[in-house]
Amino acid sequence: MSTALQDPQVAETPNYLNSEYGWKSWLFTKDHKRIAVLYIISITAMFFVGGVFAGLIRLELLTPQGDMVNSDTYNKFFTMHGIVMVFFFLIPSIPATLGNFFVPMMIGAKDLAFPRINLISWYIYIIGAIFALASIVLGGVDTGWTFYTPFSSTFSNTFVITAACGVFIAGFSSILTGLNFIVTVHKMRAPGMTWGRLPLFVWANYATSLIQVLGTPVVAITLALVGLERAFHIGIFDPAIGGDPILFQHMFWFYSHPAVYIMILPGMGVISELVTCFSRKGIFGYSFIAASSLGIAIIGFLVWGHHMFVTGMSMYASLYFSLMSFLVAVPSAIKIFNWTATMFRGSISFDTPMLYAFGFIGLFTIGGLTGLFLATLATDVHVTDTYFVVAHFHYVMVGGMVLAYMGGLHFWWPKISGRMYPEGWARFSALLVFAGFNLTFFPQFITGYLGQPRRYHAYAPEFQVLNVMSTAGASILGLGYLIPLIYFLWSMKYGPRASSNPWGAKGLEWETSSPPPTYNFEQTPIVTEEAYAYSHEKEAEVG
Amino acid sequence: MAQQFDTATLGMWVFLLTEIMFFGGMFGAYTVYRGMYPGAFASTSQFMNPMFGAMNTAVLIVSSLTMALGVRAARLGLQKALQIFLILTMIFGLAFLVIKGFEYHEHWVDMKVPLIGGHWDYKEAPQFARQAQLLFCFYFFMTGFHALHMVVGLGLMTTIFVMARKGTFSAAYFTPVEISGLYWHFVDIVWIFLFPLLYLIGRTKALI
Amino acid sequence: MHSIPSVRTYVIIWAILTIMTFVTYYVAQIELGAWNIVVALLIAFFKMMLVILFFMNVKAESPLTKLFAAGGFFWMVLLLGQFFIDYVSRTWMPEGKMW
Amino acid sequence: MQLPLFPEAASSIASSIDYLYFYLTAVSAIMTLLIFVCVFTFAIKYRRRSPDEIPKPIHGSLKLEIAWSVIPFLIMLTFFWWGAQLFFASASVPPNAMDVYVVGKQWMWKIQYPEGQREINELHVPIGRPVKLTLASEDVIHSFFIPAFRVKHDVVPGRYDTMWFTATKPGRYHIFCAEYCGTEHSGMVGWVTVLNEVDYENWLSGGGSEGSMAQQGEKLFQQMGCSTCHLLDQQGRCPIMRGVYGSRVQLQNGGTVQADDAYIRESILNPNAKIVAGFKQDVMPTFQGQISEEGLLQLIVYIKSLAITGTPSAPQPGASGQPANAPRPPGKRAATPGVKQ
Repeated sequence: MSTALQDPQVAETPNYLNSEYGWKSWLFTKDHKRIAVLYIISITAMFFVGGVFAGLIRLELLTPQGDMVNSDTYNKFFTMHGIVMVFFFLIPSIPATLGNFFVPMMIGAKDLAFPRINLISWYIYIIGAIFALASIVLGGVDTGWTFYTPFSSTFSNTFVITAACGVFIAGFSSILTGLNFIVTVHKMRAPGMTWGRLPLFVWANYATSLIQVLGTPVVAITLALVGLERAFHIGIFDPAIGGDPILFQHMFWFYSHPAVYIMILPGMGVISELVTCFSRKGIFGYSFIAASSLGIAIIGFLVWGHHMFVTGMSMYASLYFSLMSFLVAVPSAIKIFNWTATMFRGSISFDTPMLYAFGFIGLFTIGGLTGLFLATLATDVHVTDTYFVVAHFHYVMVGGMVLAYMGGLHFWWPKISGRMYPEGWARFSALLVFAGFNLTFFPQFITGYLGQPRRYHAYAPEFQVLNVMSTAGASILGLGYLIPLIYFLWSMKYGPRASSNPWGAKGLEWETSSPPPTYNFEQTPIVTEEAYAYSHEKEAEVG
Repeated sequence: MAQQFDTATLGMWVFLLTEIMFFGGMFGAYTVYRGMYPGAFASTSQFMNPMFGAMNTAVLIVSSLTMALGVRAARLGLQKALQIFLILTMIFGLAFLVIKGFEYHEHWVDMKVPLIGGHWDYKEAPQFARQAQLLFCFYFFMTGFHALHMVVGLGLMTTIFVMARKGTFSAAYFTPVEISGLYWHFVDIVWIFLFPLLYLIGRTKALI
Repeated sequence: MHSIPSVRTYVIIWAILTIMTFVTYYVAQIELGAWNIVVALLIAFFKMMLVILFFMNVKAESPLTKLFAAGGFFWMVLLLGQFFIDYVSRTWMPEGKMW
Repeated sequence: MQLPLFPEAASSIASSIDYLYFYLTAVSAIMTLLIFVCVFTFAIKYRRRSPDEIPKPIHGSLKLEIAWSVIPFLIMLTFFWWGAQLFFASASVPPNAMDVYVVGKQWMWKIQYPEGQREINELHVPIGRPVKLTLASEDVIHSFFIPAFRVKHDVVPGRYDTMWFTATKPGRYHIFCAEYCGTEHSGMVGWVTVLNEVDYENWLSGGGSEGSMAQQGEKLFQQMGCSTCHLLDQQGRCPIMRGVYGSRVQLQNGGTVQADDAYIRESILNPNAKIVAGFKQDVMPTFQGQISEEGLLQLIVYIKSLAITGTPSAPQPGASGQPANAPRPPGKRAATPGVKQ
């Protein structure tokens, strides 16, 4: 079981990358690994599209007067930044790429349960992305990624329907991915791969899939109703006929808050893999981490109202949602503590993926704790819709999710590409990302409490210094993302060949060659041990 | 084979889960407004023709029966019977859409279509003229999405029928039939709820 | 493999469904106050259960499929329930204290 | 160059919010520090010393798991409790609050005082007196935000929202629109000026050439033709207006409704929605689209003034049942002696 199936010295083994050539072999592939690569390419493209908008936003906010572009253009910038990043990068990011590649491998399957649906989901994603990009090219959208009515349904005169179509369509891609994972995890596990032996990354993706399947349809119908309202000039959110704009927010956040967990849960799964591998030690509290993923997925549906404390929603509903929001913080805290405890008496190495894991734990802790400010009713009234919120969710989304994605990408890059990336550059850019990120977003907690509202094109001059710091940080952050893009591309041709298990990691995906053969395993693996069995020695005493 | 069949059925049920939530969003919004404007919503049922609604319910239930019998035939490997039941199912499905079309036409004649500037008046109960439009929006959106699902279902049936003609299925392989059947029954279930909610509730309430 | 229900079962279920359609149609014409809604929804729920259990043959399916079938409806109720936490209490105003 | 790091606290609730914020910050800082110190210490102390070392596994500890689930949750319950207390305490408007009416419109704040002053993007309030804002929107959702007072409330079209504060420190403070509302969202800003009592009275007497809000409402009442049917003191084709505000109105369909701002607003825009017992529907046309939100507020203040002048400080006898000017038990929509005649 623990011996590699493939000799690492062999130059070019038959694998999923060299089994077929030509663009057709990619565009019509049903191999989950190739589809994952297609997804990696497309979400990277979308990430840089969204990143360009982020850069433009930060550039505009260098000065308080709003003198670089006019306010309409600025509004389109942040809307497109939000739509592209949320719906076309963050939501598909880990499940559709790393999840797509490794969930089947980790459970010892040849492929996902429905390979064709997997390919269809990528095409649906691309169609959605085309709609979103079309709305940019045609002239942009200015509703904010939240599409609040009645502004989006009646007052905006931009390409709302096009963008909403894009999100609607991309939603189905997300649903199909989730559906595929759920069925795969239930039905395709290798012999001996019991639920108690599933890697935590699989647990996290399973929980994520539940949210995708249960939540996404609701935002789809909500945006469809907004689109219909625009098309027919009348609809169910129209205050003129008694419609309630707050109902839109309920329906929108029913999905869009759990969507935050779609983004962060797979990231947490990645961190569980990284922390164990680079501490060379079994995870502390396996069942608690696994259960907390499911807990987050379920309780995550009970908290959305904390986006709406000042809307005029019932105060008693606010009370309920506030309490539930604190409740959902518990499973997140459990994960943080367990990762920390896993490092205790471990054998910790400082390879790039682990640096990202450190970064994740730190930044997610800050992001999570500042979330408590927003769950607390009285403080939320002051900080909601300010830069405090912007800082908070970037700490979770970028500090959490993107760092986990980067960590996972470095960790599994040898497996995906069969090559090693340059470790020195990678460590350097990991540090750049960490530093740049904090410089960008930490000042925003301060401007937020000072009262700078979000989505402001021009702002009060006393906020300038902090905003300049943010912009400076953003340029460092941007560099930190560009360097990996370059060295990953470089390594595909010039990187040293990777052995089947360069990190000495546990897990079925490391027991096959790098890159893996088309059907993942030479023969169906049989699982005989728990996940992360780095040592067969007796359990140490907890000191 | 059994494993593959189980996998496909589970996949379909997970998909139906998403369909439930898709319609669930609309049902949720409907319920909220119904609670807010009970009078206005009750008043609109006077302009629905429950005969049409009941007829369509009956038609869909028959089509569900023929579908179920079709799946049964597929399981037993009765290819001829399967094809006949598929045809019957499609006929009833089409009948549903035709009746729905007549019904939409009647609303248009009645001036009960508030969409796009509006073919709309509500002289019969002017106190509800504003909020009744909400219900008609729901009516058209919900039945519209349902009809769209019917159309997709008919497309599925056609595909299955063509496959059946080609002799794709046997007593050992009938997964696509089974799965399309699940979808068809689900669309029937949605209508089972739409019928009382849109046509029946509030029928006994006086208009004014 | 699943057991295959007889044609007779299907026809009986169909007959019950059709009868229930007529029942719900006629009950709606009788003034029952708030009970009209309750009855109409109970009948709809009953019909749905028949379709799910027999036509869709969930009766004979694995517990897992049953769980997913039930889960969807449970989640929809959850959505509605939380909407109503807001809408039921929206006009209640506290008197400076929570309780 | 200015570099403020903490906002001014200029309202009665500001410092209590700040204390809660400090508490949250302190706990967060301690937790963050705890995690950081652990991660750093472990990373350095247990760094890999030889490439083939295998540490002993530790599978977990139920005691620890329970401890680090329950203790943080208990701490978070204190956040919840404190935050909810403050939230609810600051929800009910003090009965002696003075009224100011705010209409949000793309992209400006229009502010009216019962005394007749009108301003755009400027709000003048006296120090030490509770001020109740009634918020209305003409178009999309806005949000009225005064950071120095730590108050914010969304302004949702189709309904009235209220918020209140008591300013405690003279000065000029930002008003922001906090809910994204379109092109000039960031231009929808203004200033609140906190004056001492004397300055405020001077300022009040300085403007208002068009008469008080109630007078303007009365003028509208004539212009729109309301007065031809709604007579003040005798039965016309439509209900009498005097004494209506704040009373319980018997409706045609058997129910009753509290005659508050929302009811009057609805009755003007959608007259057939709630017909008063003994009157016919379809007598009054809808005024939807013919009257601005400001005009509506003027009419409401006018009708409110009829309730007050009708029964100076004595409980109103008869049908209305409830004294119109007594503080209403549920904090919202409390009647206020805001109109000085």
